[in-house]
Amino acid sequence: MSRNLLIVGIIVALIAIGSVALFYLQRPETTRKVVVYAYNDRITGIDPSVEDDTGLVVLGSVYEPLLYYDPRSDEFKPALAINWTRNEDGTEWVFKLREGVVFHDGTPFNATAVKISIERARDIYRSTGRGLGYIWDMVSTIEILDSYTVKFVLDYPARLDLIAAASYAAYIFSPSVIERTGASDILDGKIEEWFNQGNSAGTGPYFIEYYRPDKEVRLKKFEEWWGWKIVNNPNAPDYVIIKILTEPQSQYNGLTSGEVDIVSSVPRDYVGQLLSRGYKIYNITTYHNYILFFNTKRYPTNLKEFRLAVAHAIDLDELVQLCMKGFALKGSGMVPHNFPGHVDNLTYRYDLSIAREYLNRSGVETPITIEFLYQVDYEEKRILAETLKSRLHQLGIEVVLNPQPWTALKDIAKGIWEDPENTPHLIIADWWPTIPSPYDYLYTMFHSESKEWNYAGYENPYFEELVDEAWKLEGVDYQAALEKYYQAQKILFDEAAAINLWDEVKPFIYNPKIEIPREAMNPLHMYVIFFQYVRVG
Amino acid sequence: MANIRNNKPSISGAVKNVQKAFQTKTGFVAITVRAWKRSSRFKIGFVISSLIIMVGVLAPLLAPYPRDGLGYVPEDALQKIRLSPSRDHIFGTDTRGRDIFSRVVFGVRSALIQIFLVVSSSLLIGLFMGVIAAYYKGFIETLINYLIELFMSIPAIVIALALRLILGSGLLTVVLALIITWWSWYGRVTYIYSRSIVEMDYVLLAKLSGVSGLKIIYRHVIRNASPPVLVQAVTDLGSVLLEASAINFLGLGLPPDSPEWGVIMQEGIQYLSISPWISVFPGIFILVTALGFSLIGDSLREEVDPKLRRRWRLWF
Amino acid sequence: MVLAVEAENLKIGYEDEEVVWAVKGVSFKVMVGEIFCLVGESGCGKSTTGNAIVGILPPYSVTDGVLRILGKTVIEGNKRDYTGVRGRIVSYVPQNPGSSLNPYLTVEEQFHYVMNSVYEWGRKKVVEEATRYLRMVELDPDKVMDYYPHELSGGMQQRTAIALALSTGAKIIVADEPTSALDAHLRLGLIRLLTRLRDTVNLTLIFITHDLLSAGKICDKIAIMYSGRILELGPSGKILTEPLHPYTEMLVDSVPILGIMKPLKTYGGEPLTPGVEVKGCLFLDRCPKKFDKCAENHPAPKEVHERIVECWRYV
Amino acid sequence: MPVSLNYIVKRLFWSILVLVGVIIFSYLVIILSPGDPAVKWAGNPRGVNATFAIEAARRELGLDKPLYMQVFDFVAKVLTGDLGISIAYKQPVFTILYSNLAATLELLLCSYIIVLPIGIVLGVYSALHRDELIDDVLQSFGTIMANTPAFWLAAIVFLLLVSAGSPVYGRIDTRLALETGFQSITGFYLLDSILQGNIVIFIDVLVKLIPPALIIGVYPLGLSIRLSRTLMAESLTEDFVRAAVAWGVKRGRIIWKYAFRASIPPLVQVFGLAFAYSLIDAMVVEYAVFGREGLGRLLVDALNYSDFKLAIGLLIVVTAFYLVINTVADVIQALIDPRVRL
Repeated sequence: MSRNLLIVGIIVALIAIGSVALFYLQRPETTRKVVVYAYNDRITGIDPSVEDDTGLVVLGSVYEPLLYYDPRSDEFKPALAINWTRNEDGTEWVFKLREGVVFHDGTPFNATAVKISIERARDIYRSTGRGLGYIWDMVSTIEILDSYTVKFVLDYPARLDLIAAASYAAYIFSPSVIERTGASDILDGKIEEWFNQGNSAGTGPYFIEYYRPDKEVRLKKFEEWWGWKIVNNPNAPDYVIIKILTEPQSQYNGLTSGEVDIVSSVPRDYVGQLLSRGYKIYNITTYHNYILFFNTKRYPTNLKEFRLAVAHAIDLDELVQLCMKGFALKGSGMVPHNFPGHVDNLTYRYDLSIAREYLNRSGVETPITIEFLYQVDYEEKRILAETLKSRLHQLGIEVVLNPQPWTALKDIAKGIWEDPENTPHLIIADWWPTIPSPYDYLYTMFHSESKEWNYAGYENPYFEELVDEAWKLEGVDYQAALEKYYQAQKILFDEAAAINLWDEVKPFIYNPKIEIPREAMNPLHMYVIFFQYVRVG
Repeated sequence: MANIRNNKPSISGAVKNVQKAFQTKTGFVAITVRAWKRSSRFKIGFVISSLIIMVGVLAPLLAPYPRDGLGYVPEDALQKIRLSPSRDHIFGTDTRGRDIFSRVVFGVRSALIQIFLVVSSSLLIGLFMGVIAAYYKGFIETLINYLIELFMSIPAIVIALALRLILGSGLLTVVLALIITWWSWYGRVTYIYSRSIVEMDYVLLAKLSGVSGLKIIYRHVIRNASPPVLVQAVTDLGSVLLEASAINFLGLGLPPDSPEWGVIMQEGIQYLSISPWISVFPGIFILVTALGFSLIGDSLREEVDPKLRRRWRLWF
Repeated sequence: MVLAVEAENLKIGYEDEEVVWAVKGVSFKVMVGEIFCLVGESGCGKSTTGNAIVGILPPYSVTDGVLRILGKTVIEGNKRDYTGVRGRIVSYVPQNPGSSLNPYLTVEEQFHYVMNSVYEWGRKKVVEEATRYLRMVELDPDKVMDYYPHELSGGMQQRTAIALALSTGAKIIVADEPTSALDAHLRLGLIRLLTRLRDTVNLTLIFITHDLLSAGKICDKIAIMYSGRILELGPSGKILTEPLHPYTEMLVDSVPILGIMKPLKTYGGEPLTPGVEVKGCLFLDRCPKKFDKCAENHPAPKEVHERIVECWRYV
Repeated sequence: MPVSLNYIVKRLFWSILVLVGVIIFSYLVIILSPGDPAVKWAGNPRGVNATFAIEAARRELGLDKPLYMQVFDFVAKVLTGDLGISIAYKQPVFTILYSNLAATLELLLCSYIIVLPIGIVLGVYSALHRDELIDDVLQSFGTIMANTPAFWLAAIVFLLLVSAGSPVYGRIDTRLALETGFQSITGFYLLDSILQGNIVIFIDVLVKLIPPALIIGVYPLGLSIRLSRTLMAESLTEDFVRAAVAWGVKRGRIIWKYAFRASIPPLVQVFGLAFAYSLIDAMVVEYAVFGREGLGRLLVDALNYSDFKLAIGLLIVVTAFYLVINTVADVIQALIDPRVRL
């Protein structure tokens, strides 16, 4: 009996050892150039007109807008449009399109595609409120002048070049999808369904070969892409695998085991260690900022003095270290660094005596209890919440923590407009822009019309007027517009409706066997890596 | 051997029988006393559990940084981030510079509260349902058995998820999720024991002589069925802790800054390869506590079921 | 004459919270070719004694004294060693055939495991032999071999068990109430079979029964057990006709014996509860003929009229 | 205890009844918990189309109908495998659940296949050496194993693996899969790789599977060491074991073919329960520590996306899984007993 057991045991052990040895000896040589990119969130959808969230990471490589805009250098780069003109008051824009471009399905790119794509984004937003098509809100008609020329007629002046370079809702897809899906019109839900099944119909350098939004998205090089000649990168990856690894720890493991080449979010504490092990880093100052809203409709945060007291009790230097491990720039104003309209010196000074003075002036009796709503799955927000709770405790302000998943947080925070008394006093949210304009930040988060995102419940007619004027002025006098945006931010700062805590610096860590040049990332396109520029091996 | 040594007159037989009957009393206390006398496992378990309970009671005195223990981030957090275990912080510190030892010590309280709430409530519900089913029979019996089977089949963790989405995080979520599933086990055990008790002559007699149902249930059925169920409950204390901490570990239960072992481990898990102490120490406490209760439970069970207790020798 | 089984002051107890002695010191000898009966009420220790001979005392038992089987010491003090005894020298006809056959194996498989273990026989040879043994106990092999025990009737199970016991080829067979599940005609057949085997292959039989009558019919020697002691041991004819011990008398009086006309009597009283200690004679409580001395001690065995008796009246 | 076909039919019927009960229970959770059920079902939608989505959810649930009709419709829907589209994944809930269930199941099965024989052999050994030192050691080991929080052990093992320079993560090396042209058909990668003769992937998947499988196996290991000892101790005193001993059957055969054979039915039953319990361990370990796909990740996603549909889907699927395993265990237990008349 026991002898048989021993024999079986030995055989099993031998097989195990043998197979492991085989495994390490027989690892096939890499023949194809593959880049594995670990992304930290599920893909919420890949309809180029509707998607307003994490789908960007795929869309960015599969579709192209008319133009790209790099805020770091304030430069436009032609994409599907090669040049464009505008009339004097900025209400008519004519785009000349690139010729000889084909979609992934082989159909040619032309003006019709542009018209249909943009109208679909705009109209879906107009009819259902979904997506970010509001950026085309001012577009009244799109005229096809010839196959490769389109004319946009606007209701009011706007910087349509900036809008056309938006990271969402500005992608051009092939009109053939309407026919292929049997959709009745461009608004038909069948089209979205078709896209979300993992189909692509763009002009980008990669197309989707395999799509599992919860696991991985495999992109394959699109050989007919018009830009290969221009990019001239023979080492561009043949395949790109976007691997969904939500846990920072998993990203770390993937990178160190060599199965992943680029990681988007290892725990920040690990960065130093990884660099010392020879991994390379691409730090990008993002437009992703963390904003702490005060509920301006509920006692005691409806009192400006109380809000200022809290603002001065927050040690941003400490928080940037503690929460972001230094991977952030202290916030100033509402618009992040390097973004059009950013202003310096709109940062509250950390000084507890000032804070106490404001607290006295506010007349709020301490101890007082306030509630803090934050997103539970962000480690840095948890640290922030717990630290804030401990610090405000010194001022006699007790903070009750209310961690929620993102969707629940949105739901509760929006309640400020209907039921402010049951909405927490402090709400933290983070934001990244769709269009390269301060309007994106100031309107969406502080305008009383934007009930979806204005978690402060902030209403200030003077501020709103300034922002609205600035937006319309952008198409006419950009500098004057920026000045108005500055004034608007000054108002927010003085009133302390919200605090811009920090702008995130995103460290992308990657395996030294690949190369990521500067142009492979654009802070406007959050998390997107333009793989056509990446060099493998 | 004892009977050979014994030279008392023959009446001693009868006396002995009485003594024996007295000894084999099935009351919970009697069982416990006997287990203490007989089993070293019981003693080890008892010592562990008492120590843990003492730590829980004395937490504010034992914790060197009681405010850290309660979840507050210390003033000098930046200087204390992820310190490895040292004399000042024997279990090290976490990502917010908090003393892990203090957190873990306060965690004893959360653990005990969760265990107590879950087991006592489930026990009450389970005893009630089991006894009712056994006594009233017929449709009620089938219905309750169906409910028992139903709730037995649902793992607590998925209920915790649903509750977390509805109620938000908090003690109530994790405790309620566990109670919803846990009572069914006690219900079943109670039912099995009560059914045999209900069949017994004295219960039938009491029924025939018109004693009210509730009185019979209380006097005979509950009293006789409860010791084995209680033993089951003691055995379960550790499992409740394991499951509760798993729920908290996944973020389905207590809020993130709570001094709870699962929560602390969850915080530490992503720093595992650079600061393992954050997750390792709370886990040891979970293991030791669960082990303590389990040792007690096992020895008690041996007392209830003498078959488990016989000495043994290989015989062929 | 060769000694088949020899017990010297054999004590067997079961360990619970303390040791409960089921057999409190028995001595007896069984010769090869003899049919020996252990008779007594349930709980008197006769099955325990039988188990000790077969080597299936439960693991929590305690022993003392000596037990030898064909010269090999199997029990000495609390040491037990049955290597080469079980199945090869001693075999066993179990008390409850229903639970004594493995419910998960067919009869053929069970024959295979037994015979293969003892003789290392292959499947074919086993089937052949099994057929022979089944025929011996008047079973139709076709209706038994491929069946599971629960598919057989009680009598068939019993006979299968006997066939299995015989198939080991052991020379000493301990049969614990082997006839309890059998109809009268089968019982007779079985008894004939066993006696024939004794005659042909010189089998030694140790019969354990509560039934003095059937014991008297087939046995050469009878041992009357009570409360863990052998109260009387002797040739069966003598025991049945001239019982010496009051207990034997009691048993004899309560059964009809062929050829002797006598009124049947019944006696009251219950045997002692195991584990309860008694001072004085073990039979004291029920003895109709007790006197002062009986209350002091249990008597030592004494040889009287070709018999060994434990009673103060013969000391 | 002899059972019959009747018993099996009854058992199946009862399980289906319980499953229906669970579905009804989950429906009651949807409509009786605080908040508008339609809003919850639609995943707390917002914006202009919110009313549209809520109305769609209201129609999906049939909230305007009488309660019993709602319940009936819901049960019918679930039983036909339609729980709507997940909010987090924008795919049918059951599709997501299935593909992830396969991942978890593969892990669990492997875990049990590795661990059970070891645990049983140790338990039997322990029973045969009862009250000896080795017995004490094994049983203490079993008790400790059964009380070890799996997620903690996972952390420790993981730490060791990382410091040994071989971090285990994920379920499959995607790059390797791409290069060797591996395709998943059944969702069970081990099976798929064997079917495709893809030995490289098979080993890759296996190497990644074993550490979490062993950790999840800790509980069944402890349980089987303890349980098989108890059961063996009991069955060793069975009459037929004693008879076989008396007939001189060899020791190994008595242990395995007689005594152990009698312990199999209760073992199967208890492992049915344990398997379902291990599912929880698997959900915690696979995702939180080893970053594998599976039901555990769905759990966290359902939480992070307030995906109520997915949560309810998980509730139903996990429970159904539990029921299936236990029913199968009960039925197997009945079937392997030759006394069952079919």
